[in-house]
Amino acid sequence: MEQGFEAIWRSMGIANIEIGQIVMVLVGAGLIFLAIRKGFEPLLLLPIGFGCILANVPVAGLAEDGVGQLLLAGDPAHLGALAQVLGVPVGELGDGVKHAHGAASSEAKLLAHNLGYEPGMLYQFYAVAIGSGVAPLLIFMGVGALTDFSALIAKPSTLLLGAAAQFGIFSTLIGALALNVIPGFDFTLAEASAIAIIGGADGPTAIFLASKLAPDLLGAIAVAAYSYMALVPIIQPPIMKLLTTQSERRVEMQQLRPVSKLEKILFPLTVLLLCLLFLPSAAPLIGMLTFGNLLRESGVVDRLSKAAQNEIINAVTIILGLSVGSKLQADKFLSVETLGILALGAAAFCIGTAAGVLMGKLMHRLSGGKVNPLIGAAGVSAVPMAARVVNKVGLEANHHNFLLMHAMGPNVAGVIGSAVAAGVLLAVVGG
Amino acid sequence: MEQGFEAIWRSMGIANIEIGQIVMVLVGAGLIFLAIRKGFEPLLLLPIGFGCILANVPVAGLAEDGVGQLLLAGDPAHLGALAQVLGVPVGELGDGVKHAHGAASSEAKLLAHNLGYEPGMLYQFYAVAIGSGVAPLLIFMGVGALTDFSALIAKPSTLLLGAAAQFGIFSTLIGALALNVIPGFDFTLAEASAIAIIGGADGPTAIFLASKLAPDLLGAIAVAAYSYMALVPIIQPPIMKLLTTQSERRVEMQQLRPVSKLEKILFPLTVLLLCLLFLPSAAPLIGMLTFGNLLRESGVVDRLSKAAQNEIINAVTIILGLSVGSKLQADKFLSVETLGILALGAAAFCIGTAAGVLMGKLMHRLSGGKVNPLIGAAGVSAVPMAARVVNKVGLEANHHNFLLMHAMGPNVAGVIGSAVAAGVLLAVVGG
Amino acid sequence: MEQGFEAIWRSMGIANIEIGQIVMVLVGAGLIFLAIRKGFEPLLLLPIGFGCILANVPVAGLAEDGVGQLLLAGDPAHLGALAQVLGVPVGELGDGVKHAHGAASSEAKLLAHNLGYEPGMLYQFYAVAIGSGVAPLLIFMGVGALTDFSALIAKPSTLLLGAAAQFGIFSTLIGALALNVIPGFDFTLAEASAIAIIGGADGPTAIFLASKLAPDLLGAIAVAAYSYMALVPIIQPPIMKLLTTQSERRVEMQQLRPVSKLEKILFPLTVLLLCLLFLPSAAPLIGMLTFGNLLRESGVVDRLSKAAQNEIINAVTIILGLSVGSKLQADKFLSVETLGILALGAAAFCIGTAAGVLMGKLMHRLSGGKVNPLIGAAGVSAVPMAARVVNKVGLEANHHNFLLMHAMGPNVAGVIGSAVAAGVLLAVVGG
Amino acid sequence: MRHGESVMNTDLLIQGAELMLLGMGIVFGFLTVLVFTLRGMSLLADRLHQPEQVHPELPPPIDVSDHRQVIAAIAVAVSRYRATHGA
Amino acid sequence: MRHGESVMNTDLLIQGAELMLLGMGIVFGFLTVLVFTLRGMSLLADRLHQPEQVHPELPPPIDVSDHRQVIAAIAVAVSRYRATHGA
Amino acid sequence: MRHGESVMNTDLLIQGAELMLLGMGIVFGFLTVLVFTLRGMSLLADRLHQPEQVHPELPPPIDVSDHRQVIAAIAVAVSRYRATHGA
Ligand code: NA
Ligand code: NA
Ligand code: NA
Repeated sequence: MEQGFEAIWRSMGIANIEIGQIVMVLVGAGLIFLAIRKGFEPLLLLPIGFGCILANVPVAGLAEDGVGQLLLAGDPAHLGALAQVLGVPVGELGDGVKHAHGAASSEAKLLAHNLGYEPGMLYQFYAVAIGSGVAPLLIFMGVGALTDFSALIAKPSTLLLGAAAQFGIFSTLIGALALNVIPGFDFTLAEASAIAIIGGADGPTAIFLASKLAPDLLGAIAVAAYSYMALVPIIQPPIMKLLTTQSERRVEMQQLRPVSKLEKILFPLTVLLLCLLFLPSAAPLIGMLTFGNLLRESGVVDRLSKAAQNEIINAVTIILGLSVGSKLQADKFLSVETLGILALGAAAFCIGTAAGVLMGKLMHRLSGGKVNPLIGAAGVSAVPMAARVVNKVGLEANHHNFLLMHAMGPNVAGVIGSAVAAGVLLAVVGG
Repeated sequence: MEQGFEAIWRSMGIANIEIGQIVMVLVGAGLIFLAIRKGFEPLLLLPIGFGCILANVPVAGLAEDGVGQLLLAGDPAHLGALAQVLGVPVGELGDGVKHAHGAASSEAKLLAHNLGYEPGMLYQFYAVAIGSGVAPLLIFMGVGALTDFSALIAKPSTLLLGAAAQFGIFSTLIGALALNVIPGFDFTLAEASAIAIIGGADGPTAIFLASKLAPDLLGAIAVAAYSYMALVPIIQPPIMKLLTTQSERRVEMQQLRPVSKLEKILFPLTVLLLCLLFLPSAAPLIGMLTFGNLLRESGVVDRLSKAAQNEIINAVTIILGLSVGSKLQADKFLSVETLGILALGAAAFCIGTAAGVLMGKLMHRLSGGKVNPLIGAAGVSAVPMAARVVNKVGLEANHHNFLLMHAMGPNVAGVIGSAVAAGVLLAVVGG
Repeated sequence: MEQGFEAIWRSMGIANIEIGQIVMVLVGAGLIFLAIRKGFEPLLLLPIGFGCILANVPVAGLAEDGVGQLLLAGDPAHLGALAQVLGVPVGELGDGVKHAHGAASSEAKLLAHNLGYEPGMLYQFYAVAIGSGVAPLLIFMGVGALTDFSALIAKPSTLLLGAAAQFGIFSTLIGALALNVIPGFDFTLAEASAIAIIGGADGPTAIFLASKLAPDLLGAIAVAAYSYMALVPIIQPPIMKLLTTQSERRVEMQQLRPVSKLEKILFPLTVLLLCLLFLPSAAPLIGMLTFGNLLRESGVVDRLSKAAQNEIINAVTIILGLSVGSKLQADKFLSVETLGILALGAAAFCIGTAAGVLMGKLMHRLSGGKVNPLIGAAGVSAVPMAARVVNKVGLEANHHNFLLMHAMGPNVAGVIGSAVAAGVLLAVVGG
Repeated sequence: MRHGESVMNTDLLIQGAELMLLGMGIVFGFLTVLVFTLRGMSLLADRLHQPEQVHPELPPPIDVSDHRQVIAAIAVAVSRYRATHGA
Repeated sequence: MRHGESVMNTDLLIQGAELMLLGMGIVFGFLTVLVFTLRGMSLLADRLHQPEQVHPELPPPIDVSDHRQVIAAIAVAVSRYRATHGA
Repeated sequence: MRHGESVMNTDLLIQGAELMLLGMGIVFGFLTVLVFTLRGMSLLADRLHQPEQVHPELPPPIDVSDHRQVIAAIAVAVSRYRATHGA
């Protein structure tokens, strides 16, 4: 009886909770608050916030793999066996597990499995959804099936605005490396690249790249990416107004030409072909995006197109959100690095917006004033929020100025642009 | 040719079928009959019954893993290799495989894989859906997304009725251990706990706990749980009438106060918080239940809420049902233990109902007659069947007595109560 | 910088693309063209075509497993380690990997994993969807849930037409073995069986059998099967007209009797029972087909029936199509064997059609002229296309001759017939 | 070697022919048995038909949740109509 | 041996009884705490209620796809009403 | 050691700068090529446009399940017609 009570007491959260876990539970609750009350990207931030709380339930180890469960259980014989497999003293098992890789890591996992330790629920979700890389790609397929690229096809030059906005990514990469002069920061090139992709303003791309280049930072990167995407209406307008004149913002643009069905069908295939020829490392992202779009535009597989737009993307979003949340464990998230990531992410959005607007100004000049430079801001992607912000700022300057359709071109170009940037980073850093 | 004929003959079901398999095929057909003709929880019992038939197709070994396929194939060289890995004589391979665990079991599986034996279809479904623990949790998420907890929020004291009904679980636990005095019964504490959870009257909780504590008994436990849930309208009324007086049953209850949107949103988070603080071992179950409920009540993620209520729960139910059926193999199901489980399950439902009603009587006294004790019977969960039974018995006593909404409180409290009980059992027995 | 440029150049598609990959990209584009423009089974051929292009993206190795990625990366130390594991010289690693099996293959995979190489996206889709055998079975469940077997229940004798048409399968098996006299062809019995199943005119059955008996030929077999199914309106009519007289084609058939709900419920269980008794090796296919049909006809699980008919089959079709496409890699597809498979597949359809029609003529005689022999052509399956073709050819001969319902009997009988044939081939060849 | 190959191939062809006979035999056998079993099944179903009439409460294909929405919508429409028309 | 078994079983029964006490204790304890916490929650929600009123733009629970069903149902109801009442 | 670290970091920064140049170069290069390819594609599509007219039987986007939408739309249309024409 006493034994039972003690077992229960030892198993209780309040007997084990650490201050870091309390903080992370509050962070999770904060994300849920932002999602529900402020409408911050609720489809992702609500599951992420909930996953964050679950990942920080003390004792339960929902986000731990089998080896983590073994450590949590603390059976001396099992700890000894693990220490032997990893070739470290029992006292240094924590670090030993963290730094194990290759054969040692495989053997540690097999040992834990053989001793009866199974991975926690969230760890399993993470392994299936993100570890495999599949979930962000399926989301990207859904994005392709949900996106109408007509505006881009009608005016391909807006692709350059989507290109310019990627400057946010690469300048943030430098910024992350520069942060290393501050003690406490020690980002590798791979980690800096994963952080920089926040500037792409594209959730699935960020999660995909982070899962390949810096899985430990994935939680902070995803939270930053989605939070700033939700903050686009606050972040972008001041920069847009600072860099443009009132008369530039007033420019009304010519109506876009209609796009034929055949062009819409050929578009995804054309993008895929260029990706195949010039940037195979972007093939998973570009491939699934264009596949989804072809399902949509082909007109002969409506069943599949609707499945990609609804059932699949919804189910995957739930699991993806919980999986991202699983990376918000206290010991990984509560570090000075996370603060750095949040700061760098904000900078990335600002710089990307500025670069897009400046390219817009250049096109404004070159086109003899036909292009409203505001639409460059939509090049960061954050579809369709950024395009709506452009529309709103345009309307403020001129009540007859409807820029929404014109901003959709750079907006979807930004999706392609950041997938290309991700491909470059994977090819150079992840190779 | 002759060889071919012989191969075909040897591969035929009628040349290999065992009496136990014939019985189990009839059991499967019986479950399908009950599901279709009698409306016994058809969403689960129809797939379970069909899975039962498939699992007992002779020769095919649909429910066997790779090692089971190796045994079925009977190649002498392969049997020899397996015997060597397990360190048992070839003649005792059957037992050797059954009792292998840890490293030996892992090596046997690897050997079978390397020799080209792959697990059967149902085994794969089981491994993915139940072995991982994921399917019952996803069902629980759907239950959360489908459940309106307003009645409970309006009158939290009904939680005590849901608590009392869990006495069915713990008294059954004693019952299972007491059965061990009869020769042929030899339940361990873990097995007794898994059987006892039938008294929780909650399908996914029972499957989740049984998969952790006693996978071999899972088939019988799930069948008993769902069958008795379907029998609630027959099991409960006599007990309810026996323990209450006509005047008690006539009590009309005061209308419930309306519950605000904010309360509904805070409810799942509150329950999760208490679980985190006091019973982390229940976090997977309570976590997914409250997550589903938050998706529902947040009002900002209708896409996800509907996916949890429809697409996900439907697809998972199909695979879960077939997987449970895969555990209804003759050699596991046709034992005196199954009879014991069926008897104990019936007892669990009766005792749970009685405990709920008695607690209802206590609340009736303490509240000065404001509480109709019948609503205590709904505390076993079996949502929403038990609440409907309460309503019907109430109406029989008083034609103006609509207890449905009042019974929903204890009814959903029973879901939380049995998840808590499952958490206790996992913490003490499964640790 | 130079290093970066070189890394990028080396990573570009145009620097690495092989002629075979260019051809396969064109093949993929051709399949997409046929799917969109000509309406060739677009639900499958569009994803297959897209998967084909993705599988042939140079450098990316989307269809390679971890070992394939290691070979692509070309790190000398890693190649050396792999050569050691496989016991071959580094120069012969390509062949060594291809012919590795059992323990060596497992160890090579573990080595690649430990060295950090992960399987490509399409390989993962293939492993989960087809390698496990699950996707074609889930499609078959959907087919069962979508199919009304009333016509067959009303007139069971049409099963014999479905039996006769399977002659296309077995004669093609002989044909494939006969091709071996031509240098360059060297089909084993297993490969010949996998090719022969094209004659079953049933996509999921073909994919399921090919994945078990000849995974390397799966791409060509699936493409042939779906292409010829789309060509049924062109392939069948000349054969039907050649083998029948104008007066035979004019025969109007008696209206089918109505079928009771109970018969429809008992039908799937009856078919399953016979499969269990006589051909357990067909149990996965027949089991899932009849399970889906029982979900449909039971009338008590509409949620599940609709999930099987929509959400599940759509999601699985997308992944299945991409997975099949992953087997259309240049080095596997561009061989003389593929030409042989295409030729044999066409022969299989023609012979199956002819055998069905001839059996139809026999039934015409035996029934005293009551049976229109055209309906025998529908016995190849290709549901519902073949039945529609029968209707059209019948109408050409007699404007009041509506054979559609009468052809549905042999049509769905053909599905059962080819599943039985697949079971025979699995039992004899795959055992 | 060439000779050996051709012998092997003849063997394979014989195996294939055997498989064809066996396969067509089983396909016809199986489906013929199924023909008779289905007839038996229909007879059986016919006999059981009367009891079936006794249980006509098999759930209708329309599920409850849709139903309620429609009823709710109709109710709203009717009450609005009444409100407007003073009924 | 028989004796040993029975001792073992008595041990097991004692463990079971302990588990029952412990389990019912925790179930009641947990749910009792929950009763009070929920009351606290409701009080808190009541206080926060006024600010909630300030943000009434929270998305309504009916989504677009249902909307159409409702419109359809209303249209059907209205046309039936008209048919019956001769409008 | 501190000195070594700073050298290392300078190296890393140089690598980062190279990656920035390379990356922006490729992003602009890729998207510029795409601009011209898309223009070519549109010209090509325009030429192929006539044959497309010959096949107007491409399946319409409305599927059966949308039936209800159609009914709703018809109902709305009818009621508007009546409203306008005084029925
Ligand atoms: Na972007
Ligand atoms: Na319960
Ligand atoms: Na067929």
